[in-house]
Amino acid sequence: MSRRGLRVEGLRVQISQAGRLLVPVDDVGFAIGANECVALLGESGCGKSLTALALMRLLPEVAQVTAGRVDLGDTDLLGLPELAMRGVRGGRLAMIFQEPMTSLNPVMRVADQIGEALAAHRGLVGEAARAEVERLLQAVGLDAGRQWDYPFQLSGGQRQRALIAMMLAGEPEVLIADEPTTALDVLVQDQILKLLKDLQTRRGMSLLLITHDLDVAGDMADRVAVMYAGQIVEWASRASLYATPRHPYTRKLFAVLPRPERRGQRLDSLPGRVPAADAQHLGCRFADRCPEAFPRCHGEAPSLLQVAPDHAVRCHLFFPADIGNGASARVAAPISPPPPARVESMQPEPGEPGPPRGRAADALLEVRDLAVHFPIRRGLLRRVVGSIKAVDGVSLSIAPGETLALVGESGCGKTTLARAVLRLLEPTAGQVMLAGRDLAGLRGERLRRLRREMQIVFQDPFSSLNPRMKVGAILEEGMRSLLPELDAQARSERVAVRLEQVGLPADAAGRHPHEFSGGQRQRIAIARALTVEPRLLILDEPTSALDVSVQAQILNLLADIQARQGLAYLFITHNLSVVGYLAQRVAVMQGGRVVEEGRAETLLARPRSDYTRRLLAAAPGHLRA
Amino acid sequence: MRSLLRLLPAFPALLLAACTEPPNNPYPAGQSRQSVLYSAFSERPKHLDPARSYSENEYVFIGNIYEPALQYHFLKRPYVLEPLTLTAMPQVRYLDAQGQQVRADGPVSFSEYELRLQPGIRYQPHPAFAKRPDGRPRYVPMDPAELADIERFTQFHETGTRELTAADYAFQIRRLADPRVQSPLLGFMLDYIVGLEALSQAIGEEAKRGARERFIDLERFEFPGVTVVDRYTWRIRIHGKYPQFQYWLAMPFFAPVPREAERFYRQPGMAEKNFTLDWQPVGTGAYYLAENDPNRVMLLRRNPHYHEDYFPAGHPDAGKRLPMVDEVIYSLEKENVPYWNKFLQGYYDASGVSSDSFDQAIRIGADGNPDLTPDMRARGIRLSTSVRTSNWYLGFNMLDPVLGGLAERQRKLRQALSIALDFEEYISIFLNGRGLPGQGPLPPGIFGAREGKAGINPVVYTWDGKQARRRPLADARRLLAEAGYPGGRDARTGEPLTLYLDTMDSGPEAKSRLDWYRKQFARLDIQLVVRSTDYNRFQDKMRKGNAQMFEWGWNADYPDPENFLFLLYGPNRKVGNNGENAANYQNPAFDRLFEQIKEMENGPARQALIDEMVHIVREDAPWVFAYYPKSFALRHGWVMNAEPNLMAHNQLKYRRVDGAARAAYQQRWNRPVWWPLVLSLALLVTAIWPVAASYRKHLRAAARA
Amino acid sequence: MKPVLLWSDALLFLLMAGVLVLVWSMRHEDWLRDPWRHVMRSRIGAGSALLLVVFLAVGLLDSLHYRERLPREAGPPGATAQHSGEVLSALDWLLTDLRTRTEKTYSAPLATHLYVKESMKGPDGREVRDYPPLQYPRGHLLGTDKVGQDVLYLSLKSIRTGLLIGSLTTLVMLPFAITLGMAAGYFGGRVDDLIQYVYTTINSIPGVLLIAAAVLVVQAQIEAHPELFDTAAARADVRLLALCAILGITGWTGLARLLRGEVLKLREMEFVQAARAFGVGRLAILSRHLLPNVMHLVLITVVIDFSGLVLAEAVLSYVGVGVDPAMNSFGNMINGARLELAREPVVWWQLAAAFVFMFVLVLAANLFADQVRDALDPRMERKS
Amino acid sequence: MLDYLVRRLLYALPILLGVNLLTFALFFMVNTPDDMARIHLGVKRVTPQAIEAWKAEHGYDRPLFINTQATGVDQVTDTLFVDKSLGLFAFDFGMADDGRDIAREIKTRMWPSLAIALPTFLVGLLCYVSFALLLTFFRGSALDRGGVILCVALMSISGLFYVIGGQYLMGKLWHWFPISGWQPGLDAWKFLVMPVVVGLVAGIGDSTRFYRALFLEEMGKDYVRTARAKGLSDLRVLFRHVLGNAMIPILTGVVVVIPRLFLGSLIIESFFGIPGLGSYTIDAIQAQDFAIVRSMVFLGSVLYIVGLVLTDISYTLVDPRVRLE
Repeated sequence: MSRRGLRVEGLRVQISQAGRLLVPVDDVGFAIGANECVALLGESGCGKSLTALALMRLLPEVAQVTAGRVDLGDTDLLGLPELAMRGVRGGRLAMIFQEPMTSLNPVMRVADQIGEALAAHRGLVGEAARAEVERLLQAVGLDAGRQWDYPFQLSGGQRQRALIAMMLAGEPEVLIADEPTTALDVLVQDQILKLLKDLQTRRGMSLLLITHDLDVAGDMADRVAVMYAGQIVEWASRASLYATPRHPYTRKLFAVLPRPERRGQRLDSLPGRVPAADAQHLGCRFADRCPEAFPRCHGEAPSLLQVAPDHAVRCHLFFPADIGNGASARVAAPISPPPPARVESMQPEPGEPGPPRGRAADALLEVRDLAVHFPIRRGLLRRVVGSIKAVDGVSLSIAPGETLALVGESGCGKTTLARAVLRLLEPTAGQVMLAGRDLAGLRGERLRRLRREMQIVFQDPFSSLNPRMKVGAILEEGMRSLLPELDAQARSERVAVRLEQVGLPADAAGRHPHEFSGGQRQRIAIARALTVEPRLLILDEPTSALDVSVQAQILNLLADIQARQGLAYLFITHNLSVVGYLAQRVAVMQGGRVVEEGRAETLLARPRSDYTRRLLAAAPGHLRA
Repeated sequence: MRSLLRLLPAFPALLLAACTEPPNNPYPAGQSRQSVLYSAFSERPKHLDPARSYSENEYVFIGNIYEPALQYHFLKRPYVLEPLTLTAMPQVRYLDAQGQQVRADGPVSFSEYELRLQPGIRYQPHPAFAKRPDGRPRYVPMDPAELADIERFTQFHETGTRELTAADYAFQIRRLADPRVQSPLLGFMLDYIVGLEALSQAIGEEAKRGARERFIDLERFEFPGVTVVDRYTWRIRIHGKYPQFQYWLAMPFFAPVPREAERFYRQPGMAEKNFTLDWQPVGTGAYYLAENDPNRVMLLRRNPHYHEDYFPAGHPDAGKRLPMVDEVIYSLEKENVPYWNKFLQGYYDASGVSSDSFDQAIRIGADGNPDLTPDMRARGIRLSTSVRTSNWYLGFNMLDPVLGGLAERQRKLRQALSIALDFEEYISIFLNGRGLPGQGPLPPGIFGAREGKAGINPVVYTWDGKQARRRPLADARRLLAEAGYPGGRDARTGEPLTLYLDTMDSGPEAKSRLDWYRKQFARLDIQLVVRSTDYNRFQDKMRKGNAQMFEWGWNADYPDPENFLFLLYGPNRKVGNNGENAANYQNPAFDRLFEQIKEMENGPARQALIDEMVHIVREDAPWVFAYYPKSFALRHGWVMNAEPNLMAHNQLKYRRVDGAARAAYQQRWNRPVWWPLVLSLALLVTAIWPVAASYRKHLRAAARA
Repeated sequence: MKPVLLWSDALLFLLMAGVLVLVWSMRHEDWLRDPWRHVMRSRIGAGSALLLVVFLAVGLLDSLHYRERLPREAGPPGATAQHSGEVLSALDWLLTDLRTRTEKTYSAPLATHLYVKESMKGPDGREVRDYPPLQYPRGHLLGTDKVGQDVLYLSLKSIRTGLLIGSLTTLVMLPFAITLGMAAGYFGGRVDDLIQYVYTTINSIPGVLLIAAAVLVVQAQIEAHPELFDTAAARADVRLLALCAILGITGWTGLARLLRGEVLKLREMEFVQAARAFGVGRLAILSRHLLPNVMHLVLITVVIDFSGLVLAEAVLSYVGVGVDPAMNSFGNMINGARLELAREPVVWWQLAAAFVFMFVLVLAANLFADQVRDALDPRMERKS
Repeated sequence: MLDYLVRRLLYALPILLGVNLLTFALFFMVNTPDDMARIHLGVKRVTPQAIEAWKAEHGYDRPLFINTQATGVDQVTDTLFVDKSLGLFAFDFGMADDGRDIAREIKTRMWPSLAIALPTFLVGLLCYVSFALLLTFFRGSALDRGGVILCVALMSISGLFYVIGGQYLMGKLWHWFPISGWQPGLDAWKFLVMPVVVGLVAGIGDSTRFYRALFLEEMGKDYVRTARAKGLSDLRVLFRHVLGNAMIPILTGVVVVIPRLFLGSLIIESFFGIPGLGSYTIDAIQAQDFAIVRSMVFLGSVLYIVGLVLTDISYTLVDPRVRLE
């Protein structure tokens, strides 16, 4: 029987663009046995997606494979002529992608798109093909009737299922899944991951799962390979990696994860940025950011050493132990996570009697039965025939200095609620009281003055800053509009103070947004919100677009600000671990209504509503906690 | 790529067709061989109703379809009238106020013309004459249902004919008065034909009551001007003595129109389908209009009922039965570039000579007069030249303060300009020598115009024994100085003299012509500003008299000096009377002489008076007599009897054509050149090969670099 | 000599000044500076920019008009200095010899004899028709036209017309397109419907008809009061400006629709929501946030439209509603040349000259437009 | 679907009214009825009575927009504008000022225009899309770079040169086709080939570049990557997936032109002597035949609106996401 599975050795991908030579994938090697799931873990920009595309030989024109060997079973993939590779692609080796919304051809029916793969690889046409399509749809949990639908008639999850069915058509030996659930909600993500797991075991398929989420990797993978700046810095079996992560970067990844148990402590953070793809490396690529770096790290590039039967690491801290005794020799300074630094005057520990939680009396923000309905117009005279009830009677309140987390799947109305509170769109019914004053009746100048009290920070760092304005001008805009009494000199002083407060160099004011990383841009957005000294800050999924390490820096920043200035936060997110770490009270929304509200600890530990229970159960990584 | 391959099989079929008939023959296969004449028209004919049409490009058709009483003799020069449908020339009787006959030189208040018709002349086949078995007209009254599904005029299958009678001629004169017809001649003829004005008013009143387009029986109205004596004789009575009236009788205005036609066309629903007399003529002429599509082709076919008519004596074809050609096809050719190329390819039988194609066609022979170039001679093309009975002048607005009026200063300025504008150079550049420099208002070939030494304009030319020499520029400068503008600068203020030329010419030729004028005025250091406008504004300026200088010309209606001198007759002023005297020239002496020669017969007495008038006009110089255009006509060897006759419009019946010679010529001069086609196909095929090769390489490539 | 400032000269210099001020104020904005540096770095970009600068130089030189003073002694003593009616330009002054050395009629490039036979006195005194020698043998690089003017001179003079039509039209078109396009996109609702109604109405009238009718209207007004324009150059100038205005008024709909679509997208972007959260006024949002983010579209369209307009001028002149027949322009040259092509032997050099000059100008504009579009394309920016 | 059509019809009315208003205003600013009469009578001896008679007969003796003498509603209805435009909305164009029936004129002259415009449009579309697909297929290769430069060069040449050159070469020098003219019926093809070929070559540069840019944009989309990941051949990806999705932007530019095809092209028809509708309106403007101008401009606008509606409908055929509500 030919050997099954995939073996990759010394894979190297080079991109030549506008005179610069980039090496995004350098000396990558790993193996996936039959019926085994390997996770390729790494933050954005580490080259994991490019590795997958290289295996499928779907690299963009500007990139080529310059070294390495890829064996699918006993076929040398890189040596195959393009015509033969076409037979393998989608056949023995298949791949699904991250964006289900745009990965299907919008103008072709699902049945035709699957039929194409069947015709290409198994020569099935006509009636036979139709039967096979139905069987495949059943296999991925879609009912047969769906085959005549167009992609736009399916939800995100259903589209991903259709994509999986399409790739199963060729009965692949190895399936590559490039962040299959990143764009999906928690409940749907759980179903898709279970489906992949089930398919892998039932079909004896090898699964290469590419993800940046430690918990997802933990749930799914038999072995995990951690990538950083184009290289595999550590691979190990799940048990060994999650028990004793060896490489400093891997340990940092674990340390920065927000966990309920770390509430109140500052998260460990990973300063600096991932090195540029065209940077020349002498020593270890993680040296500049590694807390335990020592001269040798900068001078000499470490190689991937087997330190245990199921564990290898690319770091000078370790010596290659002989495989036999399994012990790994350690050198020099012991590595232990730094003691959790106390945040000076963090708000009172849970359980301590904080300021009396009067319900309405001194609430900073009071929302009573807020509703936002969008009319649907039909027919000749555009008559209103119905309405989409985005927010349908929500009441909640936030005390000064308190963080209320608003949790729910996409489409549950949390962003609409935030926009309605800020009066960026007109609510259909209900009241919004800010520090006792009702916003509903206000117009023009009186509304504008109240805007000073509350501000917002958005999710996508790339579209929340005007690319054509300098950072200084962006920060001054708020003051110029709401604090007209300040003159130019006063304004630029405040800008410098804010920049320093969010940890950015003073000269940032003179530069344009596109010169900053995602994390730095989010800091600028926060600084912008603070310039007018609001008492309430609405954070609409501020960290979900960021890598885990960067997310930690932002969460620490938010915690510091709240501690020092006593700001109240309305923190909107779908990530329950962040809720556990930061929020005191939680409100769970579904279908435009708050289904449950309460203190964070009690709600997460003993959820009352069934929906919350299902949400918690679906969150990846909870099995291990 | 695949789409281009699909086109390939079409090309061999094309090659095959080329062998028999030249591929670029625009006419149906084999037609070039038959007795057909090919010609073209450049402008859509707007009106074919003889009462309404008054422009050259419409007379080309109705001249051969309608037969007025008289016609110009085909061969005699100078032009002379002869009977066409009459037995003899019309007799004239002069009557006094009471209607008693008096002698020619007595107190004449009326003159009466009596015309006798030849029997046996019949109309062309036409639905208006079609009869039902019981004698009633087939299509009158018209059944609306039947009319609904008739789309083209030829779908009136039943036609008939009828003998021409005097009543038809009388009926047409009555139609001239019908305001609905809007005849341009009505205003002019009101002063001459007795009772025409009253008739016009009466018909106008009747027309207002009820639908404008309905049939009104014009014969009901009382009309002393014309009386039908018997079936073949009718009399026309006009006020006073007007010898030139007989020339009008040779024009389509006085052609016969049958009463049945008016009855047939003026029925409801006919106008919407363009079935009107204005578009579908009915006449007794040699040809009838078989196909009428003004956007593409007008086809004249031989009239089967044409009366006996023979080629006049004194010509090799004398005595032959006319017409000698079956069909004449006029194709629409808007641009003269394609027209000239098609003529050279043999697809048009005759062509004019534009200034661009002049050098290719004409070279000046040793004896100084124009001759064909060897290339043309090799193609068997023949040239005929003739001075046209029209003139072209640069007019000064006599009401203009700067250069108008009969005063000494302005007169000398005008004379200076007459000398400075070197029209010999103009003729050689823009007309390629096709024109004679103007000496006076009368073009050669018209009674009263003198030749040689006696004919020159002393103000502008001197006679050097053999030919007229233009006066030197110094004379012009002297006259300019005497006029008060030494060196082109106003003596008093030192301001440079600026004159304005108004023109409506904005075609591609315009730029070079206007630059030429500027150059001429600059020779006297006078600034010329050209104000070019569209037709309307130009007419406005002329009517209001605020144009300063302008270009104009006049084509003779009939070969009589009165038809040119009336352009300078005071009462015909443009400003005020909206007459044809565009320069608003008013010289009492000239006007008195004009009233005398107007009614005189041609003879030495009239000649003397005309000489005196021409002398006055040359001195006053209201016009710069630019030139008399000469027309050059080229025609292929297979077209006979095509000598130019500028007055007559019914010349088609005299033409003869040799189809076989034409087909041979076309074959010889249109051999297609196929190598470029083969080359481009080859290029296409060779281009496909590298493309396919690089695709195959792409398929074989492995991933490893 | 008395300097003369025609309306079109004033507007052209105004436009140049405007561009220079814009470039100066934007020199710090690197999001503007980088793309231009990128364009200049590429061979094609630099080459086409150089060509355009050469054409612009010729155009500007041709826009410095003056009237020559008449020689003093010709006029009577004591009269004030007088100036000739003909308006010349600095370019004319430079090409004085090209302008003055005219022939009688056609002559082939670098020919020694006229192209047309003349009847003249032969050596033996007999009347013979032969090619007369030129006054300036080999003096005309591109030959002469029907009236003997040097074709090279005519081509150089036509450049200004092409440049003017290309640039002034956008000067008229931009304000319409930007204000209406962005208003429709940002305010939506009734404002959007009204603006869409206007540009659908303008678009639905076939292009050439609208321009033809409008040009005739302007011509009627020019005729109505001739006293406003004393020299022939002034009359031609006003007609050219009218043509530019008309092309502008009928040509803004394309860019307006483009801007409307872009603003509809930008309006939902988060940095605009953030500005609204600060209570920033609608006009401030439009000018500070939306306008800079659509400038790249405006710039790309302006450069692409330039070549389209130069080509349109030729067609309009053919139809008879283009520039004044007396004015040098590529359209008039082609118009005249068309008849010459029918001659035998064919007169090809005027058509060839018009073709080459126009082709080089439009090709340079198109190549430059491509480089600008690639440089300013936002997707490129995201990568850097 | 019916609701959609009725609504579009209601939208069309104000637009057509606006177009009519603009035409009247532009035309009568240039020409007064007297001028029009003088042109149409166009003879040597034009008397004032003849002008008044012509104006009365053709209905130009009424004031333009507002009739001051009349009272009440007549002030607006008894005017030139209302009288001349009511008929338009019923597509009854009536008689031209020079006496020929406009509708009949359009019916006869539209066939030659269509005979040239339709093949030029269809064959053109086929060639330009194929050439663009070819360039996309070999994107980045020498063929692609050469093709783009060729397109830019062809685009920079004015249409007039193509026509003059084409007529000179194919007509005059090589004698392949008659230089100009027209014959109805089957042997019209001899007069068609040259204008169509010239029209095709003139359009290559611009259109190919546009379509190539469209295809390249689609190539970058995610579903193309999925299609290639399914192991489909490059050709199938190009024709089935990319072309399928690119049809939407292609239709946007293409369908709106179709209804106006039979209005013909002014330049081609006047150079090649084709008796089509190309020059009908421009001649009417120069001959100041107002009846024709208002009819043709109105017809042009109606066809443009029909074009817009056709474009929307064509979307539903190509893109399942679009539904006409």
